[in-house]
Amino acid sequence: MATYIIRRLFFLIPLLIIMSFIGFLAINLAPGNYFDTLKQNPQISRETISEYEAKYHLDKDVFTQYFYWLVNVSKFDFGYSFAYKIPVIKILKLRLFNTFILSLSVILFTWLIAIPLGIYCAVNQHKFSDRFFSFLSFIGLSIPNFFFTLLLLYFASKTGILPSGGMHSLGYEDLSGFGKFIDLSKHLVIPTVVIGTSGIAGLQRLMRGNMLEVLRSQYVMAARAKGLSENRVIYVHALRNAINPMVTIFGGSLSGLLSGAALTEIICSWPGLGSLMLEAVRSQDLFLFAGDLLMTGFLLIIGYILADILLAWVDPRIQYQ
Amino acid sequence: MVKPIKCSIFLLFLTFTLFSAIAKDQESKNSKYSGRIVLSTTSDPKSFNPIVAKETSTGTITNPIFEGLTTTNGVTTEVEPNLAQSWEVSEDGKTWTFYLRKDVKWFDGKVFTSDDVVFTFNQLIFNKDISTSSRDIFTIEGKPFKVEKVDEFTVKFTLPTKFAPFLRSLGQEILPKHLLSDVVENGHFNSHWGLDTKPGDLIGTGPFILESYLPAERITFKRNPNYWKKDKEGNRLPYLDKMSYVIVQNQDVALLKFQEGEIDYFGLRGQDFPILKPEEKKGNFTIYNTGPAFGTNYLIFNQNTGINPITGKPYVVPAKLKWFTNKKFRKAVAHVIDKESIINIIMNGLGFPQDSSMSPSSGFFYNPNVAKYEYNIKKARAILKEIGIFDRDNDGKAEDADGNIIKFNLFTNANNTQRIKISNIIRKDLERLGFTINFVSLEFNQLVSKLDSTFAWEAIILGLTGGIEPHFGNNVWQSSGHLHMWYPQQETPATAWEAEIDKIYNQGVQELDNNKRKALYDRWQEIVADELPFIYTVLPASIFAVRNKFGNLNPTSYGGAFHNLEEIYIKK
Amino acid sequence: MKKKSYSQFAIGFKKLRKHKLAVFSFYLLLLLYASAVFAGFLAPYHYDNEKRSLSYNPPTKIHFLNEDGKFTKPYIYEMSYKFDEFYNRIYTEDKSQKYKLNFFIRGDKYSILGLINSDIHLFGVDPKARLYLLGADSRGRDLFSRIVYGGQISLSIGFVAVFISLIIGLFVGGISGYFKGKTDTILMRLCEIIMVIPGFYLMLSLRSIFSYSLNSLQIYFVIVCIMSFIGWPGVARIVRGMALSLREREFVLAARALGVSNLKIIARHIIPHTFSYIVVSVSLAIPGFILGESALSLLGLGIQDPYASWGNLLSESMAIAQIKFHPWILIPGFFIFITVMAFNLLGDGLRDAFDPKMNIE
Amino acid sequence: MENILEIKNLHTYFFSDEAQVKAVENLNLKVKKGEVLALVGESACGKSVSAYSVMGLIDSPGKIVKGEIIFKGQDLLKLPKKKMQAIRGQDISLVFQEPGSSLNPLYTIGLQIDEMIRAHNKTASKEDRGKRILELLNKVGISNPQSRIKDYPYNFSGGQAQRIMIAMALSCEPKLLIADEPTTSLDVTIQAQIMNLFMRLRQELDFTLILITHNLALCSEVADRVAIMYAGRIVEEALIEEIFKNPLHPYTKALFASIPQAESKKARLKVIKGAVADPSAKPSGCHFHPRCPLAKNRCKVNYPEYREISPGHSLSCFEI
Repeated sequence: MATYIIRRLFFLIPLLIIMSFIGFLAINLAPGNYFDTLKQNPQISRETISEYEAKYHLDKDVFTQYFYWLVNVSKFDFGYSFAYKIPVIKILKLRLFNTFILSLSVILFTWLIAIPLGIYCAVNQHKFSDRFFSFLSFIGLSIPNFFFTLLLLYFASKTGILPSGGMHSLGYEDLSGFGKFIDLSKHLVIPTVVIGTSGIAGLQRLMRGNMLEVLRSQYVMAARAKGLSENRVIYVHALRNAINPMVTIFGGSLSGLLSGAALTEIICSWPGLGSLMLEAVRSQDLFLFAGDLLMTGFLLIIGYILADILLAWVDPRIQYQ
Repeated sequence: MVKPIKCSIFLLFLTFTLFSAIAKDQESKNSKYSGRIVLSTTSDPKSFNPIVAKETSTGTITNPIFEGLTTTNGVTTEVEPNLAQSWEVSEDGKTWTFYLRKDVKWFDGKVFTSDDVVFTFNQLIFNKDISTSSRDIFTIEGKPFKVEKVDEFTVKFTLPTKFAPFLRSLGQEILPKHLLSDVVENGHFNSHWGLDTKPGDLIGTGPFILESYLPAERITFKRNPNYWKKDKEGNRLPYLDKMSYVIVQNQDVALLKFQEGEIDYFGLRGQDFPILKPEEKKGNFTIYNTGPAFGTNYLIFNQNTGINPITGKPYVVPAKLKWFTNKKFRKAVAHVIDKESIINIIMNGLGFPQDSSMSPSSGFFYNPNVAKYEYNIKKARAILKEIGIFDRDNDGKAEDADGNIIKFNLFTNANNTQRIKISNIIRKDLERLGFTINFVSLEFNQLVSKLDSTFAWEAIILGLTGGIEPHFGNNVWQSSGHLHMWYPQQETPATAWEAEIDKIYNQGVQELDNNKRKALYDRWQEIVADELPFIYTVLPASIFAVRNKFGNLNPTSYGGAFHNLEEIYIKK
Repeated sequence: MKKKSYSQFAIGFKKLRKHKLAVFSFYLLLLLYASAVFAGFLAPYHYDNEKRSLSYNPPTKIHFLNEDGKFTKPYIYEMSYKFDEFYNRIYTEDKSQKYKLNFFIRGDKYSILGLINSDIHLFGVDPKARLYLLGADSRGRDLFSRIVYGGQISLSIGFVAVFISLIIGLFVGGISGYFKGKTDTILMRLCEIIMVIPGFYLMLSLRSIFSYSLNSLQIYFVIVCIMSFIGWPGVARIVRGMALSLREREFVLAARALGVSNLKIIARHIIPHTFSYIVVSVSLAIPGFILGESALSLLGLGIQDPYASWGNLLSESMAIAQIKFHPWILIPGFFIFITVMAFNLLGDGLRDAFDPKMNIE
Repeated sequence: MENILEIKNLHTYFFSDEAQVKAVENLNLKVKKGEVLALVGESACGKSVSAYSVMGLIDSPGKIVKGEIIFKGQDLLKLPKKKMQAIRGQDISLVFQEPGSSLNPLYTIGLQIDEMIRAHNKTASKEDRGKRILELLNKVGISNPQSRIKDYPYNFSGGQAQRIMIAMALSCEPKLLIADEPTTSLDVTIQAQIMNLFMRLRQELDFTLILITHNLALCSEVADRVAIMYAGRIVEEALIEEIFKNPLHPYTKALFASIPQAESKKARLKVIKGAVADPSAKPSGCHFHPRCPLAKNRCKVNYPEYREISPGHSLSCFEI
């Protein structure tokens, strides 16, 4: 097991290198660089800008730039954000946590709805309720997220139940611990619902499919033949087998989540990575973008490895050598 | 057991009401103190360092913290004393002596002195190791200003030449020497006072102190209890206890937040007016329409006659260059800018046509008597026909005398949806002239790199933030300027009219008589309107909604709603 | 083997027919695609035919009764607006002149698939008045016409992108699964890397590479290419899995024993067997691309005005003012919604019909 | 002898969108207490479905359309779900064809046996159950059972897994055990071991056994009586000696002809011509007529009545 993880971690390094290089390449292939924006300011001279460009090696080719960056990364220095003028890691740290909270909430929301719904639909296959709930989850999938967000915010502001965007209320600092939790939860509702609803359908269908497959298997029939109660057959025997493959999906779902959240984060004024990254790509804030790709890549792979470990833990058949 | 509790609650209640009655009594003497103002901004500051960072998002945040020697009055747009209480100028207009206020203290209690001023200029602005755009303002023809300490509270500036907008440019923020001189010596100033600074470490002299910063969420300031400014009764300003900026990227979400009462100020786009205007009473706010704003939108054609040294080809195809450099061509185009429709459609009727290169709100230097171009397609066609451009073969496309189809690329920046809409209306009308337009919206960086270094463009619709001081646009208007967009960085002016503008700018900066200056800049505006290097379109109206609870509010187009922030208080 | 796969298909389609929602979705999509093809004929106006004085004209009221309250041929009135004190557009009908609703009326020129050129429209009114079935946009362009034309882009963009990503995915997946070993490892790592980068950022950064002076047609192709680039690794991974098991099957072994070339085996024996998967995955992947285009449009990076796509039409509606005063601007969102919904329902039905075990990836 | 189980007029159909599959049609069968009844037929002839019908395991899209299943004097089909659940495993047990896929891969075998005991005997203490499990495993010949209780199904070979399945099936001492092709998926040598195990346990525990198989040879060794099924119906039923001596139904005869005989190596093995009737489109009349050498016109029209031609020997054929 340990060797397996170490091997996976080793594999991580080239992966991360290639990923961040793609990020570098993408930003470099796009014409111009970050400092072009400054050139539009009548009060900044050309010399000042050349100075900047030389300082960050932007006047060199991609490979040289990447090499300099990589050398720094190996010293745990992820570079410097052009726009924010502080080390990338300091900006990311602040935002990463917020995105993490939102992702966590979305994962909880989607999984807590999709898994039971998938089970329910599988158990009631072809019945009206199966069709109805499947239909409902497709509705969530089919509404363009950004549009849904604005509609929800609009109605939230009309009814006044939920805050219209942001992460904390103005008086957050003065709230009690529980009050803080409630406040944060309230702010989480809209982004979570928007991002979550688009993911429910996929998971629900997947779970339903797995469950149907397992329900048709012989060991489930054998469990029935043993005279076990229907609940035990479904929730002990079928469920655990059906949910196992989902663990793998779980590890991979983070990637979609991180990118799916960007627009919603922006519209909801959620202080996460989404808006930061969008800005970084558009303004060609090179090191910020590359640093973020490295972080997300790292997190995702950690997610995959965790999923592997979890799978080995829940499925006695799997043993990693 | 029950009774005592009840009793004590009652007692508590009693004392509470008593205390609050007393408190109220005290407050009523000075009822203007306390309260919070909540504003919104569209993006995070990029730094807290006002020397290094020049983005508007940073300026918004550092403005209440740092101050300059002078300030521009938000109502009169006159230059007024700030940290300097008075000044003298020598007869040749080159030597300025500033007498500083003696009652100014930094947040940490240290007294503000001439050392700080000298330090800010000599160690920061004129320091080659520090990347700051301020250096360009205080450098004339490559020569920096000389800044010397005369005594503890007197500073002398020696200018290489006369410099008319000098006083206005001294709005430059002054930073504390005692905290920063070590940082400069260590070479860390460029990254100092970045976003990771502890709020308490940010030391200025302004009315508000940074209290907390939650990235992408909120910036909160608290009152500077030792601020030097006082009101007429001698009470220390500012009145407000706290000020917060909520960061809201999406304007519609900001609108919702304003409607809900979470924020106290909202800058309206034309489309928001019908939403908010009917709610004025109910929402207890007032909408101020202060007239034309400063942000311009214009169309430019590439008139660069240069040759790309790498490819050996001209930057602009010669046939096209011939159209673009033709004044009549540009005039015809100016006649198809449907300003009225643009205002009605995009600004919901709340905008102004722009004819002059200065905004009507810029006051003194604005010249309203310049050539105006009404929307008239027939007239435009007639002008084009004069220069040989019309549909020669009845294919719906116009050709020039050499038979070339009039076809060009039109760019604008992708992140400004309003500008894209304006461009589309203009594009449609250009097509009505029989032009073939390839309209593309580019990322801002890419657009700028075309404008600035590759010169591979034909027509662009763009905007600039205007001001009240014409000289601050010298980079744009002088033919050697980097932002002389239609043909930047010319060694000698390409045309007579450009040469004339150069002359005006060179005279204007040294002319200290305001009326003579105005005459010069009036002429400049006439030339621009006649030659049309920039074909101006429309200016949005500057409209904002502010809650009624604030006293001393005096909104203007130049200063906005809160130019006198320190005087604003919450009405009881 | 072949016979069995055919009968499997026959059974699959039979099963699909029982899936009423899927069948309904299928016909709905057929209708939408047909209307996109015949957009020129269906739409009363060209997509860029504007009338600036009718900014945000609400959906035109079609009158069926004349002044006496009797039924008559449907007609409309000319409209005009004034700003009221709140700068709201107040539209009024000019009752002095009626304009009959005509069928097969001449109007803007159009071409269908480049084959038929005509100026006859299914319906319309005299050009002095304007018929806005679903209201007008900011510049007085007919939203209905723009939606119908927008379908051409939105409906095809997903299709083409899926098609390209399928071709790449099938090819790479087929090779990877068939050859195994090092080829497999390298190709699959490549897939993983692309899949690991969050798609939205990848889309943005790729988009920024391409944005050098593109017109709308080029942007269309760029978007298609970007989306296929993001889409293919998913296909490849699944096809690889199938190929890995197929390559051990008798008919493949037999073909190899007979000395059939590797590429031929992949093309003839392996890829055809993934066909049912393809049908399902196409219908499930298209919606993602349609939504992706709309997200790009929202950022101003998608198809640009004057061309219409449902995405850029919807991005117009991203404002409170629109929701409040011009709710018809939201209609393109509804079209996106039903299309995505229909594709999902159809895909779900197909999956149920062809392979109950198939999972969404 | 009394009948432990009596199936009367059982119809089990499967409904799909385009067809109904009559998996079991008009099945009548009496099982005497203590006997070993072999239910023989080709694959897909409805043997397993009959077994599942008895166990009450027919689930959508399948449905028992008609009939009665009398066990211990009560009709199982009329029992409420809870009661039927109590009978399953407790009174009637089922051993499946593939032991490998009948055990839940994610739980230890100990747990899987334990949960069954607990389901039917709520009062048994943990220790009692543990002892019982060891005893059962011992009985079915799992060596060193103590150490294997915590093992997962994948740790066992097919034969071992089947032993465990048998142990589980017998854990509540059922009166009736249905073994659905218990040896089909196993190696030949292991097949014999498993059959021996059945016989040994039957003597020890005294249960009635319905052995479902397609293997006539196997029957001859263990069964008391044989019922031959074809296309969802029983076509012939007789004592084991009788059927071997005197197979009457053409299908039975054909089945016997297809058994490889050790002494007649040179004789060509006879294959029943034609294919097994497609259960979704059974031939009219006697379902066997397309393959029957004796088929006459009436065979194509009507289904022959099931009749007793000699005591204990019944069949349905017009031509005999």
